[in-house]
Amino acid sequence: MGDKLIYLDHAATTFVKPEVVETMLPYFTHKFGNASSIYTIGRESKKAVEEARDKVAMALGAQSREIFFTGSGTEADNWAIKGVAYANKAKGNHIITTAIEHPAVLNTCQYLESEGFEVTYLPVDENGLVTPEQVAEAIKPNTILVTIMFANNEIGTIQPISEIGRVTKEKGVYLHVDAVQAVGNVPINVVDMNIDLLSLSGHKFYGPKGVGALYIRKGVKVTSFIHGGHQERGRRASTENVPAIVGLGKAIELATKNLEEYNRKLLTLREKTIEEITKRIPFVKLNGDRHKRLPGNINFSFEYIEGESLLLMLDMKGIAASSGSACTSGSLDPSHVLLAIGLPHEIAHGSLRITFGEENTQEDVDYLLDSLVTIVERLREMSPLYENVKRGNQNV
Amino acid sequence: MGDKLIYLDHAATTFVKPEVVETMLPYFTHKFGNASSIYTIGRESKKAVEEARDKVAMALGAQSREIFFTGSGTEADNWAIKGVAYANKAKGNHIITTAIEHPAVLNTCQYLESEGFEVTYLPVDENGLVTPEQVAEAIKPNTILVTIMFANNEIGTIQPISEIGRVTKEKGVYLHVDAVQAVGNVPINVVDMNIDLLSLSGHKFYGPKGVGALYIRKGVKVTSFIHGGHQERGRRASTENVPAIVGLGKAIELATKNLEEYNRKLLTLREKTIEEITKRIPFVKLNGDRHKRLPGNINFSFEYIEGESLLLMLDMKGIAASSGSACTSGSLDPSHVLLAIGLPHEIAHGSLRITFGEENTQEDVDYLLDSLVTIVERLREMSPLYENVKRGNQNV
Amino acid sequence: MYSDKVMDHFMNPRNVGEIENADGVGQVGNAKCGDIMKMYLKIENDVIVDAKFKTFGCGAAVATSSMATELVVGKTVEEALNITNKAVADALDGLPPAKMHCSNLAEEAITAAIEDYKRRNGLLDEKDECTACSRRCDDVHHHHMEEEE
Amino acid sequence: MYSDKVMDHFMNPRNVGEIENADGVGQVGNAKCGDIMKMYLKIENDVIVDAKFKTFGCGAAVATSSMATELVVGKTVEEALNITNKAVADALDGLPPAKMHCSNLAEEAITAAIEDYKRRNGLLDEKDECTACSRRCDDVHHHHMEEEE
Ligand SMILES: Cc1ncc(COP(=O)(O)O)c(C=O)c1O
Ligand SMILES: Cc1ncc(COP(=O)(O)O)c(C=O)c1O
Repeated sequence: MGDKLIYLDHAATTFVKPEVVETMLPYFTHKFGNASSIYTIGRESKKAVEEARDKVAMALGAQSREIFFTGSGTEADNWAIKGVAYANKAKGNHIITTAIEHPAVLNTCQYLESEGFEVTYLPVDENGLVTPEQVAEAIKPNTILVTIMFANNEIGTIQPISEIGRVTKEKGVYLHVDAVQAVGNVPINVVDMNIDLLSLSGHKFYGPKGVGALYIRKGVKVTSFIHGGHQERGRRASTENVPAIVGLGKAIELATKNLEEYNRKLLTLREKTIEEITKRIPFVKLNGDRHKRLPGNINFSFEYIEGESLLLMLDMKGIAASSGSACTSGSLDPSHVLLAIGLPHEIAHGSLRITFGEENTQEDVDYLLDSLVTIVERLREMSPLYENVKRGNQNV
Repeated sequence: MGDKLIYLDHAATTFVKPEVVETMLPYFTHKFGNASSIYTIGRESKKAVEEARDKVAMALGAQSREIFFTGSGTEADNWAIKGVAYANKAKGNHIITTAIEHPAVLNTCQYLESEGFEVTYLPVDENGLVTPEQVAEAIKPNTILVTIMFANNEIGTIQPISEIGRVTKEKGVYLHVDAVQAVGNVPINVVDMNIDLLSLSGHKFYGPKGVGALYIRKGVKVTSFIHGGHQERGRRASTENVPAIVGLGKAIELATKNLEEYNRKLLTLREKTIEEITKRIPFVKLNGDRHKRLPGNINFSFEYIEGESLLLMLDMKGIAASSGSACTSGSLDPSHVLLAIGLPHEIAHGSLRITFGEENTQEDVDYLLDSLVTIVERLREMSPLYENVKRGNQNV
Repeated sequence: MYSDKVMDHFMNPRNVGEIENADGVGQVGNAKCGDIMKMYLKIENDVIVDAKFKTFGCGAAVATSSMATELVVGKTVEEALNITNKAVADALDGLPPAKMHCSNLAEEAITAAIEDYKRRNGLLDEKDECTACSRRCDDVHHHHMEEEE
Repeated sequence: MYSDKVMDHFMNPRNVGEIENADGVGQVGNAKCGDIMKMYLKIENDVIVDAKFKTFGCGAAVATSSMATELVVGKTVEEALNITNKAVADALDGLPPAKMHCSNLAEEAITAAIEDYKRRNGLLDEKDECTACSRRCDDVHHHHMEEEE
């Protein structure tokens, strides 16, 4: 193993870019003032926070006063969904989402069900897509919110958000978009796309962990989620996390500026990898849409082997990746996303997610491919399920 | 003004100690792994998080598995109060708190009132104290939670938490303590004090902003507040904010280690300042208990002048302090704490809070005192309320 | 937060003080709300020739008082009555939204002092009697306006 | 997460493979749950003289399989039946709480292979019939135990 690290799990989290760390540092030490204090170093912090807000707004095509900083992408999702639910319960109690949302959305919806709300979980097709028609049909007179992720964190599938936005706008229902995986990877404009609320998280695009933002279109009715002081114009209490907010601002600015080039780079790595895996390893299946997917995302199932074993062996070779196996999902079942696109449990257990980023190279891909070929073969040799395959009987 | 900065607002926030920043730094750059990932750099992050958890537990006399990291002190307060309220509503719907809590607690209680809970706001005496007897008398069969702050953020008054803990334990009611101002300033042992839940926040003791912790005694029934992934043993979702958590751990370790010496230092500065202000400036009143107060806290009302003006003039001299004036409280009224201890509005507007810390010196105190004498005199000369005083008529 | 001009007028306020034999004195605001302005005017031939103030209040209150005294001097009584709160705020390069009420206070202080002058000189209609001085705090404070959207 | 010993048995598993003419073969677990262990035993004079395994499963599943084969060789059938899951886990310097079920699987695989041996040799009571193989996933998985306190 040694010190080699080929990091291929950028969807889990990213390192913070040096220039981002650089902009954050002074706010830990000599520019540490509380942004709500009126003296000079307080006002400097406030100014830094507002500049970061401008940058986030700019990146989304929003107005600065529509951006609210949070402590994570998960908090933004919780706030958006619970906030709209409670603020609009006089109007209705029905929420629409999909079966493949992140737990931050799914578990929040399940919590709301326990509180008397009604939730429709739209099924997805074998590529993980929902259609605007599905959304339109699911909307009822008591529907108050549609919450659909921009891009899936496991299989990378990108939803037709613009088209869905047209539907929700026409029907007068709020649209929340969990864009935690999309921001910094795909161009987004909340106005053009008719998005009412949007969640993002700093650590997915080379910003710091523990900071996110919620876009709330002006006029949208949302109750507060974290009550307390009057920070964030009275809507999200807690002493402003100035260094992290500044870092988020810098990171989103860099991400937006470099978007095209970054995309091109990731696409090249992705396409090469998909092509080679398909060519060099038998009994594999690409999960997620072949084209409508995040530029850096690859998700394969390798039949007859289990994901955690695969990850551990890759790790021993210095490669960091992820899997939808139950052993790594922290639950009894393999990934709900892989099950929702129709994979049987046993195939879902053998999934591998690779997500490329900034620092990856063509050599990383070559090294990954060689390692993968060996490891998959080795694990299959060890697998009782593969015996039958070798004997020519694939019906295990 | 120049670059001089005498920072006397440590209750608002503190700088992050260089050794704390140092321990955080690697987790931004090369040790950036997601603590929930199973590969090497993920496991390293996990280990760092667990070590920080041990340190927090150690500082409070708790077990590590009773510590849960949050995104702020405010979030910890929201979680504790809403979490206990919703988890125990079958048992009752009554909550007891005090009139002088931080907005993180007060506004959360007010929110719960709007949701059908019943809240008793215990009044405090002229020094800001509640008594265990008041708590005992307020407890009813449907009481589920008592939430009382350890030390007040404005006037520094320290409540008799141990005695209150005996009452709540005997009556079988949960006790939540907002110890955001106390941790790092006063010794705390959650077991000895019979505390069931306790909130703290990193940036009040030279740790980073945007990270806090909630202690939940084993067995206490609390629902989750932020729903999503299975981080923090399934109880607080969001990708672990590793650098901030590591920084919090380091900061609490340092604070606990240096507690006695730090206390002695602050006490000396505090006593000197109180003595001199009382001697050199007429028409002043010390707010908060003379002795049961945080070692670094001073809160004076200066009659006939308004707090924001005072702060701005101090700021021009490079001194950063705080006030309970409406102009700085962000609300229509002056500080609810100062009103609760019986100050008339006009006196509350003229309050000044000074909170000493790590880097303050005797020279800072001398400079503060000289500045204060001049500024108070100057503002009073400008004040229409003071005219009458000078004319020997103090009934304005 | 505050413009340089506000800070200048706050740190170096013009015309602080009292006028011994003022022709009009007006006091508005109330200590409970945290701001009181007292304005003294010297008026000769219907022209304001001197103005002084005393203010208990925040930075903006002091700065608007200072600016208001500068604006009225040299103006006729009627011209002075036409000075709007916006004019005071503009002359200070603007005020933060939460502080706009302070410029109201300045406008009201001018009005009150002139009314006092008129009253003393029998120039006042009953119906013009000062209405500015009796406001409640929440009429003039709008700190939360923004947040209640 | 895993002890060094677990990682060693995972990366360099002992006794992977099949035994051509095994005296007992047992398979437990199920692909749906993400782990299957297949254990081959060679038994002579009631003593286990060789053991091999194939496993589809996580790191702990592979390591416990490997360790289990090491533990049974040289033991009598009855001794082997007394190997507990705790013994397997202890021999690996422990397993993370969420992975303890994998050591159950190893114990069950030994039992199943020995039952197969007994069945082939007419040594089996009806009532001893293997019960290990038909469990549902949530009988053996306890990932969330900790979290549901
Ligand atoms: C799609 C999606 N939503 C929400 C989240 C939650 O973000 P965070 O972990 O920053 O709270 C994540 C990532 O963890 C994600 O991928
Ligand atoms: C007593 C008290 N409780 C809660 C808080 C909230 O902490 P944070 O701002 O970190 O959310 C603070 C400080 O702001 C406080 O002083």
